[in-house]
Order: sequence, then C-alpha cells, then structure tokens
Amino acid sequence: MSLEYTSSEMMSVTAARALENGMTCFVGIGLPSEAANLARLTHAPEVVLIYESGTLQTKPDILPLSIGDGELCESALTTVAVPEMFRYWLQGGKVDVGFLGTAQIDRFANLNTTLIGDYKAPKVRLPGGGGAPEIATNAGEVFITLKHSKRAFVKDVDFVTTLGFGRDGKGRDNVPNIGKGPTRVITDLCVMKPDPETKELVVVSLHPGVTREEVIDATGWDIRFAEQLESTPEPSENELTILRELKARTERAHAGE
Amino acid sequence: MSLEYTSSEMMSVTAARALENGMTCFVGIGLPSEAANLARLTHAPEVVLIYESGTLQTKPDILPLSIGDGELCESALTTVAVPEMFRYWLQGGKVDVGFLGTAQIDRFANLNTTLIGDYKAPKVRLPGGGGAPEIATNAGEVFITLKHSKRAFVKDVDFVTTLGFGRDGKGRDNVPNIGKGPTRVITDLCVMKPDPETKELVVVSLHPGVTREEVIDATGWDIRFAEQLESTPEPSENELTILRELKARTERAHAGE
Amino acid sequence: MAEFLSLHDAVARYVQDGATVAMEGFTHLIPFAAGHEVIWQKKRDLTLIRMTPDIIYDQMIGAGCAKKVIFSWGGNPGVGSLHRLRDAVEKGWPCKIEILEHSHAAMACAFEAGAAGLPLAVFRGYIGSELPSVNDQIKFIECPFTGERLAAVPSVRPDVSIIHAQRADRQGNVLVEGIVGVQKEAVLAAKHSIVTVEEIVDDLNAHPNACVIPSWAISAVAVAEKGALPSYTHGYYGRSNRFYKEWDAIARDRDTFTQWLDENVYRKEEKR
Amino acid sequence: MAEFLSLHDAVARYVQDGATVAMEGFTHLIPFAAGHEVIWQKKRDLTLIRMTPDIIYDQMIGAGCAKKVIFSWGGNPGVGSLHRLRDAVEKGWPCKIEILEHSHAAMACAFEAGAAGLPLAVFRGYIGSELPSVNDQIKFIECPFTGERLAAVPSVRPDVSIIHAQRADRQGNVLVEGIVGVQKEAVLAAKHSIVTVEEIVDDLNAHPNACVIPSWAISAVAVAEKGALPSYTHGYYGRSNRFYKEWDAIARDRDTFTQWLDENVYRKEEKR
Repeated sequence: MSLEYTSSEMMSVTAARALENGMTCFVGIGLPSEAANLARLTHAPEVVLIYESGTLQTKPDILPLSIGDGELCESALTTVAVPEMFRYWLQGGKVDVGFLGTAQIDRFANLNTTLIGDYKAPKVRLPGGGGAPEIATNAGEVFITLKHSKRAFVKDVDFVTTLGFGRDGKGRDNVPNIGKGPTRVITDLCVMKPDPETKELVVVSLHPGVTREEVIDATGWDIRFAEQLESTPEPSENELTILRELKARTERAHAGE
Repeated sequence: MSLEYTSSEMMSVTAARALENGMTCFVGIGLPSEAANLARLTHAPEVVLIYESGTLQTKPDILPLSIGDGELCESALTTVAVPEMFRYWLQGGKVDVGFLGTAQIDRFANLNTTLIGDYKAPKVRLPGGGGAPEIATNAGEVFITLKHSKRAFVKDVDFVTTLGFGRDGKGRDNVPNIGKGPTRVITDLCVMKPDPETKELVVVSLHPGVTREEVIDATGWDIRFAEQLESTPEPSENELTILRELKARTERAHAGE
Repeated sequence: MAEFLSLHDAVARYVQDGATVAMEGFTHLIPFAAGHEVIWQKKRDLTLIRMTPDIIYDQMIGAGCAKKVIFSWGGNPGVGSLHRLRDAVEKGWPCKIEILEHSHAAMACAFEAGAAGLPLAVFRGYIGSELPSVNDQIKFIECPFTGERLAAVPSVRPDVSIIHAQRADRQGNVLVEGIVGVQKEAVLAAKHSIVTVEEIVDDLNAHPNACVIPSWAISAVAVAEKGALPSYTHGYYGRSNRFYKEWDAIARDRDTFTQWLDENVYRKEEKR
Repeated sequence: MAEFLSLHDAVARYVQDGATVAMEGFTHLIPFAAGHEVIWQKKRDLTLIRMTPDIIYDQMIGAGCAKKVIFSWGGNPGVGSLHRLRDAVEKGWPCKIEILEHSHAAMACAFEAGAAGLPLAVFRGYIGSELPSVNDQIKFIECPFTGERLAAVPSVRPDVSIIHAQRADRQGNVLVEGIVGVQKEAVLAAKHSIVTVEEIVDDLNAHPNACVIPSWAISAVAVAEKGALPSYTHGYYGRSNRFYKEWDAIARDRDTFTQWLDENVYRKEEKR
C-alpha cells in the first residue's frame, strides 16, 4: 500500500524522525517547530522542546505562530527570563540539538537570514540573526530544515549570519567549547550531511520518487551524492494523520481572533 | 523627664534615625538589622529593607538570627536569587545606603572582618567578607554601626576586607561608578563622620552623658572632635518601647525550636 | 516610588525627542498602547531598542518617530517582513533610519548587563558570524584564566524603558507573569521607566519568587486596559494572530499604512 | 533524566574522594542529610565550595572530609565562629585545610557564570579590598568600551553539586521555593548533581515562572524528609535557631564534637 503525501509532509516527517526521544531541542519557529512537535507527538514523547521565549519543556497542542505564543508558556514545565534562557540553558550546554530554518544556506551549511545582496545596499532585507548565531555554536549539534531551491541553496551565502562550517569548511576547527555544528539538512527532496573531511554538504538520502537531477537543479553548487545513497523511508500512516491533525488544529486556532 | 536607657539602646536608636523614610537600605545582620527595622517601625515606615539572601522590601516582625531566616522571605515583596540580588539590585545601583557592622574599623573607615594578625598565621580568624566589600562600593553611601572599643577602633586595620577610604584616605578618588562610602559611624558613645578633606573619622556628636575622654580611651588613634560638637538627641519613649518590644519578640521566637 | 500617571502624561514627561527608548515584551506583553501614545505625541529622532521590533516598532518607524533601531530579529513573527522597517532602511521613507543589529543572545546579555549596572556583557557568541563585520559595537576579549576568546557588547542603558504588565498594587509594585522576556531587565537598566498595566489591585497575590518589580524601581505606572493588543496579556486576553497576519497587507503600502495610522492612532487618540 | 536513588546510593555514585563539591542553600534549604551521608561514607580530600560554609561544612571539616574550602562568609550565622573550620585552618585538626576566600558578590557571580557555561565572571567588585592580595584567582580586566577596570573571577564548575528542595514530581522535575540562593546555579554549573527533596508528588502545582529545575538537568533525586534540618524548608518546617546556638558549645571542643558526630551521624546512620 502506498500512501498519498506531499513533499512538504515528507520533509516534516523526515525532520521529525531526526529527533530522538529524550533529546533536548532548542526549536526555531516555522518548519523546525512543526517537525519537533510532530516528533513529540509520535516516536519521541519525551523529547524536550525549548523555545527562545523562555519556555522550557513545552508541549503545545497547536503550533505557535510566534516564538512566544501563550500556548508555549501555558504548556511549559516553567518559563524563565530570556537572558536566563540564552545564558543558562543554551550557553550553559543543556541543549543537545538546535533545530533551525534559514533563508539561504551554502555548501558549508553556513546560514544567511540577514540579507540578499550587499549589506550597505541590500536587495532584500531579511529579519536578521535572532537566536540562530548562538544556537548554532552552543547546541551539541544542529539540524536544519528548509525547502530545496536554487535561491536558497547557494554556493556561498551573501552573508554568514550563522556559522555552519565557515566559508572554507574550517570554521569550527580548534575553536574551544563549540558544538559539532550542522549534522544534517532535511529538505523536501533529500537529506544532506556534511562530508566528514571537507564539511561540504553531501546528499545521503533521496526522498521516494525524487531524482538526482531534481536535486542538482535545485542546488546552486555542484552537489555531491554519497556513494551509498539511500532512499528516505516513507511517512507512516500514523505520522501523516498526526501531522495533518496538528496542522488542522493550528489553522483553526490561528484563524480566530 | 529623663528616660532610662542603655548605651546599646542609644546606639540602636541613633543608627535607626540615620535612615530616612523611603530610602532603600541593604541591611547587614546584627546591629544594622536591629537599627533598620527600628527605623521602619518608627519614623521611616516606607524604608525599603533588602537582605543579601534575596529578600526585597522585607518587613520582618522579629529580627532574623541569620541573613536568610524564613521570616524575611515571608514578609518580603518578593524574593530573588542571590546572583540577581548582587547583580541587579546592589551593583545595578538600586541601593541608597548599605548598613554594615564590622569587627575592626580604622581611622579611614576601612573595615576588617577577615582576621586579626597576619593572613598566613592569624591570631583570630573572623568570618570573612560576605557581602560587605561590594555593598561598601556599590551602595550610594554606607552607614556603619558597632560598639566602641580600642580593639575595634584601630589606627590601621590588620586587613582591609572592605573599603572605607583606603589606607591613605584616597581610595575612592577617581574611581568611576563608586558610592560615596561611609558617611557616618554610629557607636554606643558617639557619631563620627569622615572629614570632608582627609576622610579621617571625626566625632561630630557625643551621646548624652558621654565624655570626650571616654571616646578617646575607646579609640585606637588620636581621635579628633568636630569644632561644633553636638549632643546626640536622646531616644524617645516611643522609640525605646518599640525597640524593647522588637527585642522581646525576637528573643521569644529564637528561644523556641 | 512610582508615580501613578495617565499614559499621556507619562509619555509626555519621560519620552523626549532624541531619547534612547526600549519598549520590551518578548512577543507577550508588548506595550502597544504606549507605542501609539508615542506616535500620537509625535516624538521624533528616537533610538529604538528592542530584541524583536515586531509590529510596534514597524508602526513607530512608519510614523516617523525613529532615527535608529537596535534589534536582533526584525520580522512579523510567523508572517513575514516588517514593511515599514524595510521601507525606512531601504528607501528612507518617511525618514532615513540607521540600524544596528545583534543576535538575541547578545541583546539578552546586554539587557542583563544593563540591569546589573555593568558597561559590557561578556558571552560566548558571534563565533564565525559576519555580524561583527557590520556592527562595530561587537568586540572580543580574552579570558584571563583560560585564554578563551569571548564576545563583548556594550550593555543596554536606555533613557527610558516602557513595558506592559498584568497589574500593579496601590503602592505601584508591578507583577509580570508568563513569558517575562527581558522586561524586568529593561526597567532596571533604564534611567526612567514607564509600566502600563491592565489594572490596579489591592494585593498582587504573588507567590514568593514571582517577577515583581518594586515601585521604587519604576518612574511611572499608567493603567492601559488591553494595552498589549494585538499582542497579549497572559491571564487576561489572547494574541490577535489575525491582526498580525492582516498587518502584512496594511504595512506593505505607504497609503494603506498612512490611512490605518490616521484611523487607528491619530483620530482614535484624539477622541480620548 | 534524573534517576531516583537512595541518598546513600546517590552520594556513593557521585561524590568521589578528591572531588570538588558544592552543597548550596543560602541559610535556607541547606542539604544537611546529604552532608551527613558524605561524612558517614568517609569521603576524603574534598574541595568544598559554599558561599556560607555554615554548620554543614563545619561538621564535614571536623569529620575530616575536606582538604580545601572556597567560601565568602565563614561563620555560624548570628552566633559566632565555625570552630571546626577555625581549628582546621589554625591548627590542622583533624587535617590541614587550605582556604580560598571571596566576597559574596564574587561567588554569586561565579555560580551564575558557571551555570552560564562561561569560564569567568565579570563584575564591579573588590575595589579597595585586600582580598585580591591573598587570592590569586581574583584578576581585573579592562572594559573595551569604557576602559573601566572590572573584577574577574573563575566561574564555579563543581564535579558535583548537592541541594535540598521542597519536592519533585514523578518525572524528577524539582521545585525550589522561597530563598532560592544560588541553588539552581549550583546544579546547572556542575557536571553531576544530587537533589534531595522533602517528598515526591504527582504534580508540582507550580506557578508559570516558578524556580523549577527540569529532571534532565539533574543526575539524581533522593528523598530526604526533614533533609535540611537544622536549616529549614519553606512551607515544611522552620529553622532550628536553638540548634545553631547549641552548636557553638558542641563545636568548640574536639571531644564534644567527636562525641556529637559519633552519636548523631555515625551511629544514627548505621541504624538505617
């Protein structure tokens, strides 16, 4: 039996599966938040979700629109001040994985959420760094999820808001007290991991039905594929049902006042 | 009509009167605590008392034995963590006056609560600095209260735990972001203030019935007296009654388990 | 002791043209009523500090109150861009504004350091980021014990901070509850502070370790019922996610924005 | 996730001879039961960190557990000296101990910095004090923005921290309430941590901003009813001021101390 699902759903389910039960995860808003909560509602009931608004171990029933929705506080174990969140919980080394989205990512998994073009005369001004620069360096490792496109996957980001492995892949070498950095990138087409040596992103798994050509066309550099290229497991019926219910609940809640 | 009172009572009442209504006061345990609470229960009902245990704006009904008695927390506006107390409230400049006791004090109002003798081979080991070193520099000004004796009032302290005006009287000169330092010392014999120029302590007021000779005999340096030497006003009946009730309540409470 | 003032009088007294102003509230408890009062009083040349400028600064920037914005994430949460901020930065409408941008960790630590009376915040940050190349206020120091290179930023010390909170008692002590963000830090770091509250009560009924800001650490308390809408007040009313989404269309265009401002701030405030 | 262990097993597993140990509780919630367990298990050569050594470290020092004490105020609060601490420092009984002393502000900031994962704490302190002349761990740095000279001390990073708290839920999340001191910081700053609690409950019933330490930030939770006596537990029982006063006579003399230790720790614990 083959299930019907969208590439977005495939991305969310794959991203969710990256989280192991019991991990502490510092969650970015949007796709990471969707994936992290799906993980919590499926295979990882004891995953600990932390949002930068200060909400520790939160269990929202609907996805937050903002990083500080009331739902996050009401369902949290406790809520701390934002300086404490960044100092004790993130910088203090209590976070296993930072889960981030981005506007632009390059071959060394550097993230740009600052701007497109030149800093002094931007073509497009993006929201900026937010929590990402320190999440990416203080968390044990980093998962990144975003839609695959040539605009997003560029050879070199216009601006390194947030360190992946630096413009030469060596940005974490010999830096004390720094996390492993991005260990996987989950898109709607595939899963990528950094090459253990060069730190360049390599496709390790293609989603069902996706071709190498599609990935190549959607990537702004000469993307490499792992020798043992895998096929990403399909979503289960249970995962899809729970994801769809979560999104439906969320939509209903946000449509109201 | 002349009231009967002890020299200790005279000291407490005089120390209490130094606090103005509405001041925020960082309170040391022991004599300062007694004086500060007497002030609150008499002429200064809105004096704000802060103890280093994190209790903000506390109104204990009995005097605490320790700096962190339950009474302090139960009667406080709120209780914060100790790092916050020292960072936001003291170092953050929210304290008008630090009220301190001491074991030794010298002519420049430097305080020693560390040891008598040499640091490596002390004759008497005292408890140490506690909150005093930073209370004395971060509070707007400092009041000091202790019993007058030649052992306590020495020409040069054995160890400067806490800055008065330094070993030469110039310890606060050109230091940025520092309080005025000790502005008065209240003993069971007299009130002293630093000379505006040299910062050496000068007796400005003698308690009723106390002679210059008594002060000279109880002071370990060649103590000076102000030209306009005043006589400290006597305690009022109301002050004595309230002080005695406070001490009686405290004794009863501490005698129990 | 905090003085009880009308919001009008509090803003008139403490928000001066050219001042450095922090209006905080991390998604929750954003002081919109105070922001509208600042717009209505046509304050100008403000340096606006906020971790997340949000709609409140988008409105103030569009209304011409700002000459500079210091921030760490400038978007409409979950929706998209802040169009008025972008129009000011990119095209100088209604006036040119300067921006200085940080990361959240830097600003959170800078507020903490401001509350702590320190000139700088030290933290492990900005490693490998290019933000230090466009923000000359980011420096690095060496730990004298370990030799580790750590980031340093100046502390935040606003002329005036404005926050919204649930309630004050009759002495002016304020209870903040829920997502408390950097609000207490903003108040303690500032020379002056205004707190708007939903209501004044006899007793805060706060638990022993509640986030209570004492009256003597606040300049003015002003009642502003629903003063955080379209943001929310935990225990009082929810966030208008709908308005946050609608704002995108309103703010996208100078004319619709101007009309909105006219109808919802200038004329509404005049009716008071 | 915290493991529920007996106090015996928790101490046996996490407190190793030679370890750096912080047992915190600022007058309130001092973990006496855990201290007695450490004595009973005859742990040796510990570096003991505590802002206020209090009776708990006086007992541990007298029992020969310590080789070094790091502290900022070493007295019996409201009573007088810690005679066992003094006897060890001045006369080397029962063994020589080294002391390293700070101010409260320094240690509070050092715990904060430890919790924050930093190698150092920076604060405005030790101005004009002679403590830096006897403590080589106190240094000064220059603010790169203002040039101000500020104090720096290494952060506190214990091998194990032990605190006492009101209660844990069945997942091992812990509520601390009242005078919270540096307890949360001590736990977060340490490699391992033991929390003793008065009781285990189904629901902590905590308010939104309560001081709750999540289970996953704690190594072990152990039930120790009345585990803070003669210190106290807010909401459970009061401080035995009487015992604090009585301790002065007990501790003044080596023989009475040894007898007290024998009767109240060694033999009492054996009966378990």
